[in-house]
Amino acid sequence: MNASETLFNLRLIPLLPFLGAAVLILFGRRWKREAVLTVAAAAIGGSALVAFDAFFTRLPAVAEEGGLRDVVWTWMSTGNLSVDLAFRMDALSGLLCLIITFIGFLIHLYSAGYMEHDPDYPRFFAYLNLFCGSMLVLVLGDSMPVMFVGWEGVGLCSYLLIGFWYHETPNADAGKKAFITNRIGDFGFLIGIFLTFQATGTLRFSEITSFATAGSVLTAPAWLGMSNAFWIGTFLFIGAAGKSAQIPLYVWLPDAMAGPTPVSALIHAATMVTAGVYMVARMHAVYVLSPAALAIVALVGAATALFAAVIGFAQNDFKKVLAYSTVSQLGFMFAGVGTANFASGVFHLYTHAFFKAGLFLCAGSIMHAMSGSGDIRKMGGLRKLTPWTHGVFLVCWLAICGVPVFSGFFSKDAIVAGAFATGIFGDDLSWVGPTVGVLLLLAALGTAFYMSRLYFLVFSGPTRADAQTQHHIHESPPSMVGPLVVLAVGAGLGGLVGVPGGLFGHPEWNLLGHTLETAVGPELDVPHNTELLFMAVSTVLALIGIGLAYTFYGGGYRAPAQKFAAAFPGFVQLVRDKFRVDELYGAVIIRPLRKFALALFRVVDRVLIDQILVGGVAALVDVLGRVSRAFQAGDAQRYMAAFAIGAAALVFFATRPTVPSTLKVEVSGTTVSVDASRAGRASPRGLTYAFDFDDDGRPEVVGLKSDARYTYDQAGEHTIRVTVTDPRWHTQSKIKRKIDLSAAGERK
Amino acid sequence: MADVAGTPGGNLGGANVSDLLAPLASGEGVVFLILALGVVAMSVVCMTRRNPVSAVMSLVATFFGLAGLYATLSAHFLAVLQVLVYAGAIMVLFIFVVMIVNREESTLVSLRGIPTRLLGVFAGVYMIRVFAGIAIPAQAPGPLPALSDSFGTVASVGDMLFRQDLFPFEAISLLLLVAIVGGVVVSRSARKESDAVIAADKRIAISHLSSHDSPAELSEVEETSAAAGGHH
Amino acid sequence: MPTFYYLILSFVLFLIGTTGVLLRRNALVVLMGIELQLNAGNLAMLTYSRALGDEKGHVFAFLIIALAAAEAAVGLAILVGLFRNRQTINLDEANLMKR
Amino acid sequence: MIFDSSQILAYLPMLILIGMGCLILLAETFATTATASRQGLAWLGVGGCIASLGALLAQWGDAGQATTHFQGMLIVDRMALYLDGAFLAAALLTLLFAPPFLREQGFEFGEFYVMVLFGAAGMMMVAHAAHLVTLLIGIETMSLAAYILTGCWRRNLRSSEGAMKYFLMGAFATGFLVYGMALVYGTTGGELSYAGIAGKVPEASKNPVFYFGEYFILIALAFKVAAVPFHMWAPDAYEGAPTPVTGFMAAGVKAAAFGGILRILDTAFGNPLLVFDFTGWANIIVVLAAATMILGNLAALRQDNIKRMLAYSSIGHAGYILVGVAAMGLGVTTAKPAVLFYLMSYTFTTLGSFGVIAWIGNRRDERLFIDDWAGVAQARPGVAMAMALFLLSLGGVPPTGGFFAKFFLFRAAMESPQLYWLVVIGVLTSVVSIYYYLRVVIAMYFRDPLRPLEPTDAASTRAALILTAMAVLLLGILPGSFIEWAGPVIGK
Repeated sequence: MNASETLFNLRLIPLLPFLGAAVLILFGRRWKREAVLTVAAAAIGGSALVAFDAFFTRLPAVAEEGGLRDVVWTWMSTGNLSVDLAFRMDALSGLLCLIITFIGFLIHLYSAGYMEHDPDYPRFFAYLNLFCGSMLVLVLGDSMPVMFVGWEGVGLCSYLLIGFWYHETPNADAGKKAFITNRIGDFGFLIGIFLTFQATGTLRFSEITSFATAGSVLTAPAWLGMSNAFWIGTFLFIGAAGKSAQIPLYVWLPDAMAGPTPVSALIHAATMVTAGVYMVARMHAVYVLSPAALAIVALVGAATALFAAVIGFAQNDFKKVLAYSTVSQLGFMFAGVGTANFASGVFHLYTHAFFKAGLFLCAGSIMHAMSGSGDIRKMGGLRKLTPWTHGVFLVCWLAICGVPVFSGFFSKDAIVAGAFATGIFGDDLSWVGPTVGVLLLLAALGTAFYMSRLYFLVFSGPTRADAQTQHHIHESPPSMVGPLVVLAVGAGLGGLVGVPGGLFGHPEWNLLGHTLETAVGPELDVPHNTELLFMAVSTVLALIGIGLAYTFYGGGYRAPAQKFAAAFPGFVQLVRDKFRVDELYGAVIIRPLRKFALALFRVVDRVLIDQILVGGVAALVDVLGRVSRAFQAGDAQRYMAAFAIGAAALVFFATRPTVPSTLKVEVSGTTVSVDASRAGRASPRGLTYAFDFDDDGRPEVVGLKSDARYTYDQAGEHTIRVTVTDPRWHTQSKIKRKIDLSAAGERK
Repeated sequence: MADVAGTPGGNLGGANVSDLLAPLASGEGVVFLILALGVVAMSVVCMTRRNPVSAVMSLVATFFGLAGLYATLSAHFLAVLQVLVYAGAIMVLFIFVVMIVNREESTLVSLRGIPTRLLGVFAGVYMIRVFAGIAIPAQAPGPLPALSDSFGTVASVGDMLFRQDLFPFEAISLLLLVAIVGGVVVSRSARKESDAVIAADKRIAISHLSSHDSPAELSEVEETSAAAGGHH
Repeated sequence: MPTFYYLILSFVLFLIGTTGVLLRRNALVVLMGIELQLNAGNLAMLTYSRALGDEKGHVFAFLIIALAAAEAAVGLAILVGLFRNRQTINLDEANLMKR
Repeated sequence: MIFDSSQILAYLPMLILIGMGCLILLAETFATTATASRQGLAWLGVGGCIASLGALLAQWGDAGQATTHFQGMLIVDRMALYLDGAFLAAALLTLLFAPPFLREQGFEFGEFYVMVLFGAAGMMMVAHAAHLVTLLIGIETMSLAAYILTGCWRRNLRSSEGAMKYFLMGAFATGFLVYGMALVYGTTGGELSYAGIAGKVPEASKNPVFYFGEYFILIALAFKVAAVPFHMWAPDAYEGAPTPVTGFMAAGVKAAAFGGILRILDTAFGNPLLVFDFTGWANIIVVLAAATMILGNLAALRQDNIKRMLAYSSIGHAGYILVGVAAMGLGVTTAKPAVLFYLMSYTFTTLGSFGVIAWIGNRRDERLFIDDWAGVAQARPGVAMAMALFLLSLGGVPPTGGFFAKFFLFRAAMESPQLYWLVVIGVLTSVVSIYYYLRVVIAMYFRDPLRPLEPTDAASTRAALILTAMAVLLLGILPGSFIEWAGPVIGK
């Protein structure tokens, strides 16, 4: 697997943005804006050039042998653990590199216009560069520790950028929330790393992959009857769920929209949040060994996809809708990788990066036009006023809805069809695949609906903005529109690299799947009929969703009613009926759904995160504080008393002979044999055991042996008491157990 | 191993009490009994005096008793040292401090947090119970090993001290040096410090003025110098 | 004389010292309690030394006496410093810092 | 021969410190009250530390094989020298951080530096001790110096109160230590050296009194590292002490005490008879570690005073290190270097953070509350970045020394299945700890200053900050060499 590795200066890819960040932090404050932008864009652009060069000219030759590898230095080497600070580019990490550098570059350009009037311009670009560098380390890392460094780095940058406008307290709070939730995920990730090392003895991805074969230690049962692979996969997924905002750790992402919009586009839509998906794909060899772990990934992903889509119905803030949409789309990706259909998950990651970055940048452009407000109830009619933005949004909207030929269609279809066709779950868990598929179909319908609602409310009909805002509405400057157009092209046509070629008898048409095969295994084989069926079903669902949304929101709120009323007075009644349907819909579907979503939101966000995790810790601290206050009262003598009590407790517990928590009793007829040794170990200290079988206070068997046998005269309930004495300390422990002989006899 | 308390088989409950108490009837035993009772009584007195001077005096008595006990253990050199260093030197130090801070307490024991502190005492009582349980042998132990004539004399202990244990002997001088220097540092009056504080305040005022001596902050300088002028 | 008498005596002394340390208000007396604890250790050391016929214990006891002197000097100095600041050596009044 | 020059040479680093301390004592009598003259005394101390460090490095190559000196009183091996390095770093940085602080607060005098040097010498004695007597004297020397340093800020009420509490608690613990040593001496048939004790353990362990002695020694050492429930002194002493001293105590005293624990448990009480079973110290350490990690970190969450917060956090760190000690007891060979690496990284990080705390305040305004740190990043980005680095390192975020310290430690502990749950507690509590460290970072970066910053600025502080920050980063970027130096005990 890693026999012949080709060296290539991969280190340049993350290094350039880091250098850019360092330069900007050190000198940026004194520079002009143009200079700052030049340095920042040159850093990420140079990195993009290196990445493209490596991916297209050098990688194909060595893709089969594990890709390009660049060892910077031996990072740490202790005993049996040796970790290099090394980077690796194979098809998977290469693809991610391209996405990060390319979209990162576009967003740098876009930000030049967006952040034009911000006083902290250099700091913003420094952070942005820092983020790109960290993300590239995450993706290119050759081993889990290196990946973890990037993982923490992007978390830090995300946190810094969410709180960028720290003068507003909610923003700082959002930053804090993001960090706490992410730490919970990191905890899982770290445990996962430890377990991996425990089981495989290595932390390099290539070695883990070659180690992970059927029958290795990884498939051996480890704990609670589940295999090592299961625990590794589960803990790593906790990490992935934190970073990629899955249930129940999704709560930070919508709040993270407090940061500047280009940040939302780059970090909280296109790149960082997909790190979890990338990690699962990276560890695919371990995951396929444990269908149960995959099932968890897939089910959580599908549930998140549907749940977040439902929440999306009820949001009125432009960026909030997009945020929940991101959560939902990430759920799709996890469902993809969770059904062992790794290529499709990565494919969706790729298409999503384009259309979601596009959508967010459109949001930024529109909020720019709307004097900073993101309330979609006050928008409408922007199609004419911001034509370029509208065009881009249209393409991205069709892509995310899954309308054929647009990129989202292919990737979403690959995931849904794969969920129904996958065979990874075997007989025991065979229900998982179809369940995931159905959830995803519903989620796709929901996606089409809420995205169309967003589209119609923002762009169609007359504008609902007040006069003053309306006066200011204008198209964004070319520096912002340019990147938008590029993204729109990607969102529109990007899906073509992943056409399910097998369908047309040309498997080689699926460029992406073909390329990824060397990194994440072959594409899932979906029967043609299934493929076609779900293509049709998805298309129909997308159209239904769009249609429904048009009925309710086309041209703004209740627009159909007004139009129909003016043109055809005879239809007023019917229109009124329509109106009532709308109301009915509101009462029967939207309100309960919204209530449900709110309730779920409350349960998860308020109860689970705020109450249990944050509040629970606070409560625990409080209780502990109350206990410790009795001692920690500023009074030296109470400290010393605590010292003495601690010493006595130590003596007490260390001199007490230990007994098992429950006596081991074996019954045959009326004869019982009792074992009072702890965990089957005989004590080395010569303890004496006194067994009192008939509860009369006089032991029947006394001796140094920890087990005894006794035959009762009659059946019935008996109490066995065992007294263990340590002859040297004169300390005793007692244990008793009731047994019911008659019942045992009958059962026999 | 010779008579080392706590040999296996020791038993608090099942020991033959008369056997264990027998040695106390000997002449040696009477001496021990007197000294032990004296030490315990004096130490209890020391811990219960309200007047610190009488507490120190009873502590001196305790140390004398201990010196006697050391002598019965053939530790003659240490017995002398105990009197010299403890009763002579350390106690004088205590008396000095009593003179400085002479305060008779109105209450012996403060009631703040008393449950916790009593619990601490009970923890101590518990430990002594466990300890007694393991330290008292089951039957009267055999005689102690015979000792050479020089055991515990200045000559033989001194020989050990300067040959075998030279390093700790030197190291303890470092410890004493730390104590001497530290004692001076912590307890000397703060007047020198107050002078230093006044000097530092002046320094700060000057540097404050000079640091603001730039055209950009002219108004502030004027303000400061006005304030400074006001003081003079 | 059997040595366990001495040992028990030493532990009783240790306990008396501990009790004084934990209960008394006056820091000076608390310091004396600590001296008692150290002496209890010394007594145990010399007892064992006698029982074993080994003189290392004597050297150890010698060093502990020196150590006790050093500790007393520093402790009393700190006490005087506290008194200068607060005009009191009652431990229950020295509780500026808590939580 | 009782001793010869080679034995003296082996302890040259310690002797240089003591000699330089005496020299400063002498020089002090000639020094005037002028700033330059006072500063000169501090530079003498710095020079002593550097000379000592040189002597240490010269010795490094020969120390691959452990040698004992002075009739088994002291030992020279890689572990001891590694820890010596940490103590020297602690003393050196304290001598750089302290003078501006002392000058600002008006108690700059030469004895302060003498105490730092003697304290460091005492720490070295603990790290080198192979005999109960040297352990006792070393611990006392270092502790007396620490009590004095805590109480030397005489105008400050908290300082004298902290010193009083620290001293009383410490003396109380010394009572236990002495008593425990006496019991061990008696039950092993007159053995005081670690090797001798280890030889007698099979016989002595039949005698329960021996366990009493062992536990008492263990308790006293647990007190020195501030393990729960023997930790109560730490918050008050740390809060009361002059800030640079707090760093010195939190880093140096703790590292020395852990050095003592490691050696005594590994050699004197290393027999499996004493480690395992329910009377074994491994169980005790495990319980102490769990309690210490949980209580230290949770209590830190409640603190608003940054010194007190870091005091509790330092208790929490003692808990992590105890996990490593337990792992060593359970036979994990990589545990000891992991602990040493942790101590090294912790020394730099702690000194750095307390150095910044000493830097930020002045005589009128100590700025010890977290709100006081608002907006530091705007006024002084460099220092804010250094502080953020230290705090992130304390929290174990890569790429800092703190991350690898935790990583190595937990990885070593994971080699023993009995310690899995302890590692889980460790990781969870370090997740919790991030929260309170970040409170400071948030204040520095995301809030507007409440009042202008007037730090106690000096060239020596800045130099020390740069040194410390570089060390913390270096430990994070090149942890390999540092852990390789931690001794030949690394499992191959």
